[in-house]
Amino acid sequence: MTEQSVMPARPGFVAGDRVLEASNIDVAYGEVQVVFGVSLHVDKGELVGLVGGNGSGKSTILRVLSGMLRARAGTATYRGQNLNGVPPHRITDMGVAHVPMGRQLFGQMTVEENLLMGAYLPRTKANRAANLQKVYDFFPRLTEKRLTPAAALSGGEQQMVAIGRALMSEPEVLLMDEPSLGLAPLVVSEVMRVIGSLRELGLTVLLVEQNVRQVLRVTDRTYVLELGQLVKEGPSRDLMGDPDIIKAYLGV
Amino acid sequence: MTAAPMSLPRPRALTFGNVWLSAVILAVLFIYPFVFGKTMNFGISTLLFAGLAMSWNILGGWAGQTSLGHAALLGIGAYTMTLLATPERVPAFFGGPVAPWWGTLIGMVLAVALAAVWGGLTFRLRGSYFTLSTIAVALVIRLVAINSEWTGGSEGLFMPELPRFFGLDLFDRRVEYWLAFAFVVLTLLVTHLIRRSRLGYALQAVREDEDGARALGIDPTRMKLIAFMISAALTALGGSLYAIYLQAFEPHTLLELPISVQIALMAIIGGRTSIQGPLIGAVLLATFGEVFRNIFSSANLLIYGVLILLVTLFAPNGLMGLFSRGGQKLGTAR
Amino acid sequence: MDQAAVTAFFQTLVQGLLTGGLYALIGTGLSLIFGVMKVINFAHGDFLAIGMFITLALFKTLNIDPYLSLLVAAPAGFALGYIIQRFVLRRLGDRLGEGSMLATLGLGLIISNTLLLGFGAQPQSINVPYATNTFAFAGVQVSIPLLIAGLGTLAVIAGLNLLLYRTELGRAIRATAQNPLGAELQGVKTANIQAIVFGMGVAFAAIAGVLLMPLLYAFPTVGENYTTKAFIVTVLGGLGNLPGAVVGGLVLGVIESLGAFYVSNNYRDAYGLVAFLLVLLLRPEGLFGKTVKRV
Amino acid sequence: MTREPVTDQHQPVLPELTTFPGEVIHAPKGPPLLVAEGITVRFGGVTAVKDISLAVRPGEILGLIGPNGAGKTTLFNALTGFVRPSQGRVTFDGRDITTLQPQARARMGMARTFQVERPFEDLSVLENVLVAAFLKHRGRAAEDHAYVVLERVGLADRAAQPASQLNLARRRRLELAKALALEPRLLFLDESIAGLNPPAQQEMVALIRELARSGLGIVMVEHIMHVIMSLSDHVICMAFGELLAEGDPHVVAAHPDVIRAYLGDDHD
Amino acid sequence: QGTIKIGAITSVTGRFAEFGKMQLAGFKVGVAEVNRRGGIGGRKVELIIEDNASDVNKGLAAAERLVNAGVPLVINEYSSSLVKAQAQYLARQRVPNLVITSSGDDITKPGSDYIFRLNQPATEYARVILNIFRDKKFKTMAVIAGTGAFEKSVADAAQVIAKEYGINIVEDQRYDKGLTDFRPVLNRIKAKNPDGLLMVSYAEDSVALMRQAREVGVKPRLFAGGAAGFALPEFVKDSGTAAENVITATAWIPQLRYSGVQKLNVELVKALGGAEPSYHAAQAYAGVIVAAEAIRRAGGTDREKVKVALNGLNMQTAFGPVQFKDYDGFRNQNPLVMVAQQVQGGKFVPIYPKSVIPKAIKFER
Ligand SMILES: Nc1ncnc2c1ncn2[C@@H]1O[C@H](COP(=O)(O)OP(=O)(O)OP(=O)(O)O)[C@@H](O)[C@H]1O
Ligand SMILES: Nc1ncnc2c1ncn2[C@@H]1O[C@H](COP(=O)(O)OP(=O)(O)OP(=O)(O)O)[C@@H](O)[C@H]1O
Ligand SMILES: CC(C)C[C@H](N)C(=O)O
Ligand SMILES: [Mg+2]
Ligand SMILES: [Mg+2]
Repeated sequence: MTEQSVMPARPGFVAGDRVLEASNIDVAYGEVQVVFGVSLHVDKGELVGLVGGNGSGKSTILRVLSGMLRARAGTATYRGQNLNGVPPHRITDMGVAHVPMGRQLFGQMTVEENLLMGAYLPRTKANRAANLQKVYDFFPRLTEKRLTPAAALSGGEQQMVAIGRALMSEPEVLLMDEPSLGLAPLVVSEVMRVIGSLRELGLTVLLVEQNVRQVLRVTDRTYVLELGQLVKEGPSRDLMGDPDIIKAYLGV
Repeated sequence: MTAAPMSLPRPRALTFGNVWLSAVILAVLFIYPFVFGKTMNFGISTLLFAGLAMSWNILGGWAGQTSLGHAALLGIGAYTMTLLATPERVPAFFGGPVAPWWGTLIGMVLAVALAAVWGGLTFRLRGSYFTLSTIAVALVIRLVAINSEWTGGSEGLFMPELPRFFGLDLFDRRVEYWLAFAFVVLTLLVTHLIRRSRLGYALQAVREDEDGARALGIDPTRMKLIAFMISAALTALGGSLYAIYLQAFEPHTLLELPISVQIALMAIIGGRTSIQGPLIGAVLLATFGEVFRNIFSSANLLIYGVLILLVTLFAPNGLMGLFSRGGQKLGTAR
Repeated sequence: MDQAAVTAFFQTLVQGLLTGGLYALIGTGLSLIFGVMKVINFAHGDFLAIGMFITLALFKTLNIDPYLSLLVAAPAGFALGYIIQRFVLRRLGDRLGEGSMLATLGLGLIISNTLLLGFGAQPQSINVPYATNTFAFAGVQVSIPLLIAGLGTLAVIAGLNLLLYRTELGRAIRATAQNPLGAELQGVKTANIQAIVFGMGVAFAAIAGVLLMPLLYAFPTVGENYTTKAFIVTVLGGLGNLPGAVVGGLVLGVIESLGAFYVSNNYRDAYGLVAFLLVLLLRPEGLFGKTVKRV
Repeated sequence: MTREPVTDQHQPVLPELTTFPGEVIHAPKGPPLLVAEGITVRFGGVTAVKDISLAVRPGEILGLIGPNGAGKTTLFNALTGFVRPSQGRVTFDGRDITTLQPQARARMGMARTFQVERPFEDLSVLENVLVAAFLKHRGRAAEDHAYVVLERVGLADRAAQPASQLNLARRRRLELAKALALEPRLLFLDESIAGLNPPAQQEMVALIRELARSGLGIVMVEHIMHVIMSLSDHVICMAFGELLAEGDPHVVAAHPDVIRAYLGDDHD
Repeated sequence: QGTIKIGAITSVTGRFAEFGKMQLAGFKVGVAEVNRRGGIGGRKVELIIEDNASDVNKGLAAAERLVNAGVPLVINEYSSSLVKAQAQYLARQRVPNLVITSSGDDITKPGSDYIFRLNQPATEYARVILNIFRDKKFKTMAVIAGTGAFEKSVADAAQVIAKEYGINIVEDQRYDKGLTDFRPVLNRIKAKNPDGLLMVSYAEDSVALMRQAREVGVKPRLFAGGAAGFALPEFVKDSGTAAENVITATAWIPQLRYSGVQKLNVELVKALGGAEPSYHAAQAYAGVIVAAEAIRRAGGTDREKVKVALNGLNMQTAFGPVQFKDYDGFRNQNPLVMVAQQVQGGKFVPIYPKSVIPKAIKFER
């Protein structure tokens, strides 16, 4: 596995430069409110983790940030632009890529076509071939399955395609929902390494994961969500030593 | 892990469903002839279609298999009973005309047999494929009826004189109304029984996820077959009554696709996931058509189309879905 | 076999193929709509009827040649489809599968009854001098309007295939077909893509209607029959399989033609229906289809 | 092999169990419930599973690991009847079931969960389980049984809720509840724990352990190594459809091939 | 004393509405004429027209409304499929039913005491054409017919009559509604080269049939249509040259030499706003005249008396003579000959029977 850069970095890494921000958002499915006044932000080049119990609302927050859901109250902004009501495809074009849980692949299209779909937007066309090669370099398994319909892949293989596809869109921010779900340990390490190297390249990442230990290990900062409310946030290194966190998430 | 405090009232799953609603509806239908004694034809045809929609729904709603071929089963009921009752047409084997009630029973048996073969072959297909196969099978049966001599071909059949049924004149519109009423009661009863039974749950499981059902020991093909056979038997019964009501019918009034579509639409508009939905759908649609007959004149089917569109868009679980809690499903969509 | 019998065979075959070409066009539209949106379009025949009536109206009022009315009918069909998808079917959200069947049944009723109000119930045809023109090729009579229809079909279908498999838009269409949410997340404006596809499907039906008009007659409920044919064609070819729909159309045309000639016309529709049932039972993915499914 | 008459009406007859020392359950003695010999599954040109044999005893937990695409789910499907093996033989309780439909296997006492959980969304939680409870019970008894199972997996307080509204952890429990309501003798769990947060994982692990203790044979696929290590009596590691290593969990985990193909060297 | 109300059912809406339009015009002219002559015993006549929406159930409901309205008799309309059920129902209710257009033999064969038909049954449609074939010494003929009840009646009758006349039917093919491609059938027929070709179709298919026949190159000595689609003015207009020399049966034409025919034609044209009337309009007109006469003779609106009066009728109308007889298995059927006409130079000209001063028939070969 190559340790080189994944994508050509989008130039202009500026620490403290706010890229994505949610302030005081409430989200509900029908009548049932599941997110309560959550505020979080991701700065340029940061790798931020979002962890919490099952059903605490992590995926829901990501959906708001990528336009799949609309917040009932509060605002979500990308570089100061309000995202509320902006359709997902516009948000992708702005530079926010969402790797959703459940992968959302194009089942009857080949792996390669799936990846190419990641570079659908006009602004991504120039480096398309090079990016494709880089994705194959990261996931050699996909090279073998290049012409296989995505539906025939194993769960883990599909996850690789989903990540690869998101990278093809040369995003500024990646929203990743449990990218390691269902992956073999070896692949999980690889994925985490990839995510780490994304950050090094100046990509901004918001990572949702069950595996709190790994999240804390790779991210700069982490938010902890419980029952739809933020209960903790801080530099990941600090949280790693936090007794509450150790008790609730890291186990023995 | 939160275990339920044992004091909490335990919810029940095994119930007959909303029996009271059925009772109210039946009461209204019971009163009808005493109030609208002059418009029995409307009443009878509405009741018959209500019963047919209920019968359809056992397959279409409970088993989730949308059939657009029920006209064929209706036809089998109508044709069998009529052919066997007609002295010139009854096969020699019977040695003379067969009483309509026996003819009806034979028609039901034939319909069940057809459903068994038809379902046995097509239930391996899923979703829309099954629907398409029902269209095809029904159209083939229609062609057979049209092109065969023994069915009266495209000129169809006339209802012969029928013996009295427990002293009742089957051609008396009042008698026909009560027969149609009994038909509705029967279909409603069957539906309530299914609601409370193992079959009912197996059917719903199959409707939602066949593989999931198989993993729980349910044979989807078998369950769908059972539903189909019950539905077929009831539909044939309705067909027999319909034939008596029409007194003259032919393939073009009985076996056409629009008849199948009409039956299905009534059920779906009323609400296929509810018990009384199809019944309510049929009654409302018929009434609507009758009330607006003069106002919209030639455009009355246009209104029907608009209605269907509105229901699909704004009442996904049918009209009944608007009133039940379960009707509103949460979605991920914006 | 004597010469006459051989000629008769080829005559029947050619006519079957030509009729099949039209079936293919009708089926392709339906299959496209199903493939991309999982919409079971029960109004397909009614869209075809719209094409017929546009041609009829233009001919009867302005005496415009039927083939010229393609210039009106195709864009009109597209616009209609676009609007229907964008403002009606889209509202069905994730209930599209079942809901669309109903919604399109409703739309079909609305269309046919609107045509009824506008044009009356009686069948109408147009009288163009070339309606019965033929040319002979090796003893086989070929109807010129049917040939035009066949070539038109070929052109439309070839264009569609180029679009789907050779262009960026095509890939986006296929992606939207398989996973609208996934496509949206790649930056595809799926609402627009779906509306375009529905528009194209309707335009195909309308084009077929135009091509039919010199040959046949139009009446408001004419669509019902074509809808059934369209379903047969798409199932023969595999629902959602576009090249399959083309072959399915030709196969249906030939089966019907040969069956009617050699067996009997009485059961003409049954030949297609039985073929349809056999394919459903034996190869539900269509004669040529293959899709990957996992438990 | 003893051919004890199997009565459908009560809990499986418990075999002689060895005691469970500490955390790890060791394989109980007794005749195997499920035996698979030389299972091979091909899809067109792809061989997803190649010549795998295994056996599961009552009370035993068999862990199935391997890289993504190794063929674990496919093997699962072959064992539960959802795919037909191209070669090989599966016997359950001494009976050849290689060609039996999934529903028939379920009725014999084999239950499974799906890697992507699939509740009947229009039904309530209780009704979901009721569907399964009907396999061995009728009428009210079925309902009572369903309720007992719900209590056992800790979903009783959600009985009336529509299944579509459950979160992932509860959906997983519901999956399990449905399988258990069948009163199976053998349970197949395909990644039932993946995606759960650590506390929920702990609960699930405890539950599975308890089930095995009651005599259920369990086959589980899981990528979370500490779960596999703490639960399995026996581990099979597959790669590219083939057997890579097999045996005691610690032995397999230490196997160089397994480390190279599956674990990597820095797993936790 | 108010008006006398007579019931009538027709297809005001739905797929038969075009015929309904013709019949409404006929009703209007008929009612006007009756009232102009002083009505019935000084009372004006009023027609209660109910729409069956071209649907069997709506038709039955319509019939019931008329029964409830207490009409002495019901005039019944176009489509055999609908009329059969309505007529059966009315007979059971003991309401006389006067059929004016639908032609399925089985409506009056065996019929019922309460069902009367003033128009020709399907058999006559076939007979008139086969009479011409026989007169011209045709040896062979072929039949193409739709699968509607009417088409079947005519085609089946043709089989019987051909046998009687010694004409050999070399091909008898039926087609269903649908994407109507007649070429394979026409190819078959072309191979058999019959002297005559009888085509029975509802309105829809006549134009397509003739066009495709020309295209395929079928060449019998005569193409013949069994009324319906072939008798409509649109047939000639829309088929253009393909229609030339086609003969067709029809129930009534203005060239008939009954008294009042010309006047009726003029009034029908007026009632239709200038459009050319078809025979359905004349039948509707006759229906009103006959109904009024029966009520007049019955001396009131008692249904039984009206029934008896209908039985004893023997009158002349501009549609033709009317007398309800039992013959050949028919009951209460008006025995009336059909007319035949041929398209010559883009126009219908009468060719049969003698009473219309026929033009010479032109042959294809
Ligand atoms: N489409 C939906 N309709 C209704 N409720 C939903 C829907 N999706 C999620 N929920 C509910 O919203 C709450 C938050 O769900 P969400 O998926 O955001 O949690 P999560 O933190 O991502 O959990 P997990 O770790 O299980 O993925 C849960 O209670 C869930 O049941
Ligand atoms: N229906 C199918 N058609 C073609 N290939 C298939 C099919 N099902 C599975 N495969 C292939 O078989 C291989 C094994 O897949 P399987 O799902 O069994 O893997 P797995 O071990 O469960 O992986 P994971 O841990 O990622 O779930 C994969 O390479 C997959 O592409
Ligand atoms: C041609 C028409 C006089 C036939 C009539 N409509 C019928 O159905 O019997
Ligand atoms: Mg989540
Ligand atoms: Mg798997």
